[in-house]
Amino acid sequence: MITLRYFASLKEALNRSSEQLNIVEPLTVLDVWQLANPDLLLAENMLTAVNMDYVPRTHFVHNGDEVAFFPPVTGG
Amino acid sequence: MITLRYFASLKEALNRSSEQLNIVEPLTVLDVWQLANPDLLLAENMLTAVNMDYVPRTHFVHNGDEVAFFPPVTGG
Amino acid sequence: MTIKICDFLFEPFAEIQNYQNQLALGGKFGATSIFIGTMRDFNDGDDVQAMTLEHYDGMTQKQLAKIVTTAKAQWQLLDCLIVHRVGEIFPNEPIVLVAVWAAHRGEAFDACRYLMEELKANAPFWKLEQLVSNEKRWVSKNSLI
Amino acid sequence: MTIKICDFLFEPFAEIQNYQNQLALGGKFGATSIFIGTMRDFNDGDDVQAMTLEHYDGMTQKQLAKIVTTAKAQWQLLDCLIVHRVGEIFPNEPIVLVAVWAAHRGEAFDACRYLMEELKANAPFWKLEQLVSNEKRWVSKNSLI
Repeated sequence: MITLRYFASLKEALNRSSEQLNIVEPLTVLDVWQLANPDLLLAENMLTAVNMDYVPRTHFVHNGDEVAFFPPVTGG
Repeated sequence: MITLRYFASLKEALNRSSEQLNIVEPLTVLDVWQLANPDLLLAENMLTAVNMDYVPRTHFVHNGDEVAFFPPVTGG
Repeated sequence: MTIKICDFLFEPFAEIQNYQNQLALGGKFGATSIFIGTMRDFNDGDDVQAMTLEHYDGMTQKQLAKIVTTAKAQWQLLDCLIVHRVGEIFPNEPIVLVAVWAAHRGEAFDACRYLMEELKANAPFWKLEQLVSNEKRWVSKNSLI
Repeated sequence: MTIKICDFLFEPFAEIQNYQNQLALGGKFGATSIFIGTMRDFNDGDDVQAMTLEHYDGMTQKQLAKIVTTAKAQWQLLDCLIVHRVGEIFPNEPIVLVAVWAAHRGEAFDACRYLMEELKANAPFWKLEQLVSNEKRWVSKNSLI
């Protein structure tokens, strides 16, 4: 089981902020996205994090991970 | 007549902070120094100003000017 | 080194003063460099009446801590304070405060700017603007400088 | 744009807050960059107990005004405040404050640093240190950064 989290405009577009997913490893971050959102492409500029660290989309996800998808950050 | 001013370590070394001098133009800043301090060389790193603007030692001085000599500045 | 995420209006100068007062650094720091980001009432040619700052609680703190660690490895810093607002915010209210204390000014200036640029590039905050026209829009990206 | 030469202890954060409060810039500035120089109790390997800041009254103000004019020509600044202490001063007391308000952070950072470096290079102030050993010595030059 992994936790998926969505933020900001992506959260609004998907109309949900988080969900849980049962996975069978091995699976990359991008695989996880497509499993959770089969009809939607993850736009090029969207950022991805696992356990609160930035990772590339090719990063392998493990059970227990928190996987996050979000648009470019705009703080400060 | 011009006014000469000395600051900081130079003022201490000369034991005076200002003086007035009658001059006959043309005279440079360095000429003025040597007129006022005939036995002393103005050290290379000393700065010179006329009417509160930095000038080179070759700058010509005119009656009514305020001519200042001081060591490198150390504010801030 | 303190990082605060704050969901209410903060007073940047009081924050810095209070923080500095409790540092045991009297006589040791010669340089304090500070940046304060404040909400403007305009952006991209439009009038803005309010803004909501969303963030990824937990990741924000983790990323800011990493940035501070990197800065400490690069410059001799005596202390630093970062405060970032979240939630609903109005024009003229402070968004972010970065303050750095060091012995010398070069370190303080460089580290403060580095912290601010890294915060803008990596800390997971997002701005949702409410225009005077009542339209809401997500700020799509930060300016490069 | 205000330049103050101050012969008594000043509170930098109160100075900035009060100055900012009377600016008619609410909602217009997004970036404030501040530098504060504070007296340390050590310098060049020696313990310092007090310092006297001498200046060339009149030339100081003239040179600082020129520096501010040059900065305004180079960056879009909304306002700036410079305060510099003179007279006898003790460790942990502020020596100098430079604060810049701008719409964007790049301008604020660059201008604040420029003002500070130019002040150190050109404003006619001199520091006479009194060491803990009671020896008095003139600081011979400023560090380059």
